[in-house]
Amino acid sequence: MTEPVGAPVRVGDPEAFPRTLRNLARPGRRASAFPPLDVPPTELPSDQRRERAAALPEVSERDLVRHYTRLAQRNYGVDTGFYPLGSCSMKYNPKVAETAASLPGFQRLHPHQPEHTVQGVLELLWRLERALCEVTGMARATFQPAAGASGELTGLLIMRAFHSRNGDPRRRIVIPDSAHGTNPASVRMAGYEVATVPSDARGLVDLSALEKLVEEDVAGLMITNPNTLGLFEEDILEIARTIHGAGGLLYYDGANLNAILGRVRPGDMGFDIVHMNTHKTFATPHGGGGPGAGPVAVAERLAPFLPSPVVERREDGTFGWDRDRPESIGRIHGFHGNVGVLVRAYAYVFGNGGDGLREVGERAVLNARYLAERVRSAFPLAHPDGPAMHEFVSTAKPLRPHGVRAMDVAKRLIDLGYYPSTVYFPLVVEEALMVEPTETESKETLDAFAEAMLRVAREAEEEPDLLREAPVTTPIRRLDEALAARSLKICW
Amino acid sequence: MTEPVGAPVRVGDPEAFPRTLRNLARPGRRASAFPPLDVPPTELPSDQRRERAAALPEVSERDLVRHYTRLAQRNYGVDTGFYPLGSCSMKYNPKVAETAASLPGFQRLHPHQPEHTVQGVLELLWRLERALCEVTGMARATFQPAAGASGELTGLLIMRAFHSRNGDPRRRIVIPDSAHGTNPASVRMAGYEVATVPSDARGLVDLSALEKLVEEDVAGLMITNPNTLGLFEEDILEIARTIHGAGGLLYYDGANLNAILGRVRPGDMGFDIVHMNTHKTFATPHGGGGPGAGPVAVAERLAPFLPSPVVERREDGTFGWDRDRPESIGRIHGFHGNVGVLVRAYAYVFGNGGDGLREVGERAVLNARYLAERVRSAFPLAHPDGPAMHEFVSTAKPLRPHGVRAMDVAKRLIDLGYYPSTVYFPLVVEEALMVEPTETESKETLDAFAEAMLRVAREAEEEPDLLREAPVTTPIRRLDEALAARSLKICW
Amino acid sequence: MSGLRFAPHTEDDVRGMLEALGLSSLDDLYRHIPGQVLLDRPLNIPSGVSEMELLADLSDLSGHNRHTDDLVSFAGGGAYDHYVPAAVWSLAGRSEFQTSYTPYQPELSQGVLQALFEYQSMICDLTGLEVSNASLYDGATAVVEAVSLARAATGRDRVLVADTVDPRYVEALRTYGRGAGYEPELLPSRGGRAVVPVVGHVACVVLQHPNVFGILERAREVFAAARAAGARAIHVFDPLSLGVLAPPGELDADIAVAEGQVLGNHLAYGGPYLGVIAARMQDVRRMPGRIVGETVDVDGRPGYVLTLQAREQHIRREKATSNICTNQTLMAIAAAVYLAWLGPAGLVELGQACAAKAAYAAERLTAVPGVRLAHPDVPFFKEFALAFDRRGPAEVRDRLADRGYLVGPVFEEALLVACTERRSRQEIDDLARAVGEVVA
Amino acid sequence: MSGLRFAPHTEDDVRGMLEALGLSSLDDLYRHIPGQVLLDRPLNIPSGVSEMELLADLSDLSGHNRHTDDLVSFAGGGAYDHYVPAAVWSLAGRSEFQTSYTPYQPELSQGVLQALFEYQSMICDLTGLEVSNASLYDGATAVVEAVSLARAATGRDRVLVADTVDPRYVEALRTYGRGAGYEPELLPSRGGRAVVPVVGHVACVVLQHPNVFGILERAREVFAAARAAGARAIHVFDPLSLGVLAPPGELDADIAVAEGQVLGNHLAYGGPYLGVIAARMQDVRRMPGRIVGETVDVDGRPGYVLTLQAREQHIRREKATSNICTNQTLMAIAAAVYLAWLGPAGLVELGQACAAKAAYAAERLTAVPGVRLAHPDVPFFKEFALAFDRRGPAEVRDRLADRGYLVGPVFEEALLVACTERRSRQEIDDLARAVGEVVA
Ligand SMILES: Cc1ncc(COP(=O)(O)O)c(C=O)c1O
Ligand SMILES: Cc1ncc(COP(=O)(O)O)c(C=O)c1O
Repeated sequence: MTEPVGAPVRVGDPEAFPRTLRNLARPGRRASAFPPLDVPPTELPSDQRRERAAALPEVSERDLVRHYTRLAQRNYGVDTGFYPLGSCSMKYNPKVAETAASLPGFQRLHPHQPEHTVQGVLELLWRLERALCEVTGMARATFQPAAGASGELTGLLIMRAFHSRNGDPRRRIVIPDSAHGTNPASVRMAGYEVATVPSDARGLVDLSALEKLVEEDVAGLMITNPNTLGLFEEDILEIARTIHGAGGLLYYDGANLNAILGRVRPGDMGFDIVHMNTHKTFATPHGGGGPGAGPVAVAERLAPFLPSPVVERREDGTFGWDRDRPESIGRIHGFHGNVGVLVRAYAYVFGNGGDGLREVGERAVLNARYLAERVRSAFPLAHPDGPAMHEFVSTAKPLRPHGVRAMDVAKRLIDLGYYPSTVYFPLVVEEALMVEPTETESKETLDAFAEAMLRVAREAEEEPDLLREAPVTTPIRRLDEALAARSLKICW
Repeated sequence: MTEPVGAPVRVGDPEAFPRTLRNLARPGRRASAFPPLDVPPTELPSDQRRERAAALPEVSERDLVRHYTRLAQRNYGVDTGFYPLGSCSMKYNPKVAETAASLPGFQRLHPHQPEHTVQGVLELLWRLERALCEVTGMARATFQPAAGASGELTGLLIMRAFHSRNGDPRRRIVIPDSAHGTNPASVRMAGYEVATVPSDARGLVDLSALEKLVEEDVAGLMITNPNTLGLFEEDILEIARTIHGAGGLLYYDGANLNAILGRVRPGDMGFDIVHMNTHKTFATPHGGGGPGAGPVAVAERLAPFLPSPVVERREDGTFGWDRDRPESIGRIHGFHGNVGVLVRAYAYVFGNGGDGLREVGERAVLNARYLAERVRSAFPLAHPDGPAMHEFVSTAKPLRPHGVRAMDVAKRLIDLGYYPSTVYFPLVVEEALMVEPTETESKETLDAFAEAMLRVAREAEEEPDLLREAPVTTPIRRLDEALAARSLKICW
Repeated sequence: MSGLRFAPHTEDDVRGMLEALGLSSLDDLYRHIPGQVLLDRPLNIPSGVSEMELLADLSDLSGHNRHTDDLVSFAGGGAYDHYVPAAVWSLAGRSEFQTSYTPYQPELSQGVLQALFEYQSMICDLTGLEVSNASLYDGATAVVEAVSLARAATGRDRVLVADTVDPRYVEALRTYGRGAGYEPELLPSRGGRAVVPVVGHVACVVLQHPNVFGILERAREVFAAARAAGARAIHVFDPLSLGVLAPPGELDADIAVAEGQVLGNHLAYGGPYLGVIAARMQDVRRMPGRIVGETVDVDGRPGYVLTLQAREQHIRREKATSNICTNQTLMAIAAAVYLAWLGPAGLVELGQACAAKAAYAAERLTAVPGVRLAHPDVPFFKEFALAFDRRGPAEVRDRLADRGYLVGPVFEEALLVACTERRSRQEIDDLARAVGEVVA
Repeated sequence: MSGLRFAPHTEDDVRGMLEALGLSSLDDLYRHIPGQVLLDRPLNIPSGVSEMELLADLSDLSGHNRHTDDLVSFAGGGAYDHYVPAAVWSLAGRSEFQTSYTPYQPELSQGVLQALFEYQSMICDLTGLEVSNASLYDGATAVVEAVSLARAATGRDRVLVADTVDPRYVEALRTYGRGAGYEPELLPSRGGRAVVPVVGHVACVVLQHPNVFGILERAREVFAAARAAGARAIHVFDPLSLGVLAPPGELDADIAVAEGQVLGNHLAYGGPYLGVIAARMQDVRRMPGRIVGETVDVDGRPGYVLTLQAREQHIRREKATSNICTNQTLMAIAAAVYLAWLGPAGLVELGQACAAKAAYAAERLTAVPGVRLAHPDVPFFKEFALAFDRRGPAEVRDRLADRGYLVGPVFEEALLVACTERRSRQEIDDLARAVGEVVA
């Protein structure tokens, strides 16, 4: 028997979901307490004072605790179950990393502290930079970008700075049609135009099309490898030659780095700039949407353009910030990036070690390829010939005749107890189901999930309503997104 | 609409409840890792070695995390909702106390550390002892007892030591028929016999019966006040005179201390020995069954008999353990008691302060009396004339004609989203429902719970099966306790 | 096994799975990859260590930092040592929140979605504006996003920024402006406050109030001038000033942005923080990032979803209002818990305490010979700038650190000093004494 | 408001509720209580403080302790500085476990009940015995309960205890024995090991193995002698020795008890820990405390309940097997997480590491002139006792503490030294150097 995901609604219970804090509030109730003022009070200028108190909810600490405890229980995370969300590498997040990040010596440092009072964190960042450069085959890195998209923009601004220093500004960035949405968006924010290169029958960059696209005004190429179809761009050296030949640079979107850890390094494939998503590859928790961290590593010749400052190790063995970087693109983050997240990434990288990271990649690929094999009969692979790397893209097209869409498959998987795969991405695949199991899932979990997917495919034929009406086991069912946009209630 | 309490079963999910860790295990899987041995290995004598490895489950860290996360979600706590479990004072447990207890300076002290390396915790215990003595009107206290029952035994052994020092051993301890089970059990373990004094029509100790019981061989009286019916023993001074007159001592079972904080002190009522349940009165979390702490405070004349050692403040202002206590009953705990729990109690006592503790008591009584008023029409009070203190005892007897028992009322309350009250205790009340809301619940919560109880009473008449078949909203329903005892599966 | 391993595969598992794939070794998984790009050596990173060793290493590193429970922090400049209540992270840190992804499947994500809806609502309560999003990266990127929103909304290019705005924000505008095609123009100040500008054909005027020196600007006048000229008035604010200072809404700002660190987030050497942004309904379709809306499910039950997604990169691609995808959701949840913990009364008390302690500190410190306010006779909130007769501000800062006090940063030859509710009269008096020794 | 307040009542709430009760003030709630017992003054306890001030006070107090991340701990005597993995308390500490009561309503308590069932099961796996309970207070009370179980089971009074059992346990037996009516009789030892006794008409023989000196006893012989005489053989064991040492079940013990602190619980200056007890099926109905059993619900679904409650105080009152009610459930849950984290292989590696490091330490320390083993030529596990020619053991212990090393306790003129897996060769070598200085 199947039961709802998430904590219960309680009839007759004043705290029953979906009560907001506003509903729970009562005038005069409060949680906070402060010491009596131990200095004389001040008067701020009357014309500067707030007239009406902010309408924040008035609740007790117990209200807060129950409210958020229940909200948390209505949320599915990796700690709850299998989370095969393609392109997101939702692997297990080690608890030891949380312990590390909560050490007062990391958690309670002011970003403006004098360098001699923060030698430990500077050394941590310096060691982490070395390790990430080794993983990617790059020379130097910045930690300022707070996430992958920020890393993309950083990399593109570095390209721009590089080209204008060489006195030949360029206009366009080539991206595959299978690219993630942040790629074109970042291209635009960097002041470039998008030139889209199509995928060929293999699901890989169409080389001849690429040749045609590449002229003087191409600043560079931005790509993931394995690409968003989970396939390795086997012509990558060719591609690199073409772009470099035309004076362009290669940007590696690191979202799929997990697949090649310790086996292939972007630098060895000819990439000049790489971003990493620590919240994917290096198991830092994604927090329901963030925080992440998007360190950007570059080849030697691009190092001068990195955001300023960068960490350096001085002759005397002490660590500091190098701010003397005339060619730097400047500042991408208000301070030094998401340091608390980077501490977790350090724990992951050095806990696993070089040998462990290689195993991570191997097992991520093994899991994805095994699972693809188990479900392809019901959900054909978008590109059957290319061996899947860390994830695979299937299509739900065969279910169309039964009036069932990929989204219906996803919702039915919820009733069977799973967080669904990514759907409708990449856009180049009709009815796409993008499945990334990650290396931290066991064979039993994969087998059971495969059974569930096959079951859903059968149900689509025999009882399509089971899919169309799913989910039925969750505290709330399918939501009216059109209404949300129309009536637009975004504040209580 | 009502939904189940607890996290979902996931069909097709290999981790679906109630899988045990044993079911999840796979040979060769593990979570632990240790550094390579940096010293020469040793051989233990062959006749001492273990032959077969322990059959512990072999699981990954991710298995552990998902397993216990799901188990936790299937458990209802104060952080989940209202928990009016009579006699247990299930109030909100402040989060700041958790922060305090996890400070390395408290969490990581070895019990055998030299005194000069633990001055901070010794001072904390010393201050807490002073505060608890002020709350109870006593002179000195011990922190060794790990819970209330242990405090009871400690107090009774102190009585025994006191009487034998005076060369008149005594045989019996008087306890009311409404006493909690630990009282008679402790009496037996202390080598005394139980003499039960009945409650009179008021629900209070029957004075005349008490007079008769009290002869030379009465070592003392053990009682809660307010008693387990939630009523204040108004003749307490009379009772004290009687017992003391007969050469006996008075023991105060502190389970109900919450009712009188800052208003009445056991010492002022004539009690000689008091235990406190920090996990009730002082909001230390009960942990699903424990840990607790049961500090015992005594009047001056009994101080010499306290377990050894006790904390002392030396002339030079330093703190230490006084081990030179020839008349001490000895050792009740392996070390110094549940210090980690006492740190939380300290945070509660000094965070609320003297003024705050008084408010705690007032609001606890206010809440109980208000709720009693709201439900008495459907669930008559066992003793309508005595004003309820921090809790009240109603009876479900009126529902008997509908074939409904107190337990059915409790189970139906679960379907309505609440943890039920205590049932069938105290034993002297038929179909007892013992309700203790505590001071941390809001008027809205009490009103909603009252509505729920009245609804259950109506349902008992109109649809008694709703009660008899309850709960229907939980992941599992009523369990076969007879089968559990018969087939006795207590290990996988 | 000596290193951390989170892949649960037993040797049998690996063998069995390879067999099912008709492969004989893990190397075969990479067989189709051109040999020239395959790494022919192990990574040059030490091999893995146990949790025990790892934490020993990290404790050692953290031990080489002096943190704000050890140094007494009067440091400011955009991040502040406010008290973080225990409840905040015991709730925001719950693993169901922490280990979930962006709520793409709302049925399994109502917890995060509702928490974000309430965050947005409290930001509106706080600022007196109508629209908030689910967070941006931090204060600097929030300023940048506000400016690009203004440029899109007005169709104008030029960006006017008061020179009393935190220099880090100006730097960020320069950096992002290079891509977007603008160069921020600085609006001059006198005596530590921006002059009320004559606004031309600009997209926006960016004013920080209280400004980088902690000084209260003539915000009403500046914003009025901006709006009169058809530009967006952008208010860079301190969330914890809004118990005592008029909020952006009352000051007639169009867009309000802030560094959200002060809302229950730890200092963490600069991040993770969160970028707060609020605006008027007029700009809702130009907002960057995630926005959560309330709706109903097929059974009519209320619930929450990501809404107005047509603004976003995954739908709009190069035409998106921003490239942001991963944001700072968990920090926004913590901010919501913190704001609800404060409540309206707490927000006022907190603001009064900061202001009073800062005023007292300014008085005590300027009583030290050779120490003056860099900008006398202008009102400030919780932070102020000191100038010294005989010593450089950087030297003073470093020598105070050795005496156990954090101050700074240094800006325009002045030393910033900030007071939060955590600072006691005693600590302020002690700081004054230490400053006396240092400047003597 | 300046002190912590967790009662949510607004003034209106209080007024309204009093009205509903027909009362005019809170004092009226106590009107029926005799005036002589009413406290006519405020409690003489400082008035409440804010969370900020409270934590400052507590941090200050904790700062006056030197903890085991600061001192290197070789301390033993029943509590040990083993490594506590991060996962243990991030799971056992979940608030749904922590803030629940004893699982009286199983439908709402399956989490705690299953966790306890699994704890019991792992204790059986570990000890090789058939029955465990849901925990007792600690090691000392576990020894006491084992003895009273043995007395009830055999109907005999006398209690024989090896004099190599931890003196704290013997003290506890003396204390509880006064109530129960027995006086523990000590079994002599030679060279640090109990002599194999000629057992008379006694209820039990209590043997700690490894004993208080860390020495391996002749457990098989002692237990055989006890059982031959119809007494219960009680084995006081170290849970973390059972990866490498024969478990109670293999040694033919009837009852096994232990201090469970080492199973993932923090040192916390002596508590909260947990008492582990395991026995054979013959004694299941005499076990003290809670026991969880598996059963099915009305729909046939498997679930867990408290079982054999007829043993317990709330049913049996004075005839109960023990007075225990609140136990150490949360510590038992942590112990279960820890044991599953270890797994069979980890348990072995851990035991081997402790034994090897102790052996190495003994070698290094006895190489210091004036330092010898108190009991030469007997095998030990992770702990051993040192004797000194020129100094008293207490003096050595205190002077080592000042040098940053925790050792001890002192017992019978000897100084105990213990090694856990956390101690490195380097730390052991440094300790030897420090001891050299101290005894010089
Ligand atoms: C392929 C790809 N590129 C870029 C991104 C953007 O990364 P972030 O969300 O960290 O900004 C993602 C995130 O899902 C992605 O999958
Ligand atoms: C009245 C009374 N006395 C004693 C006890 C026993 O206290 P503990 O469970 O802390 O041993 C309880 C616990 O419920 C109780 O309610």
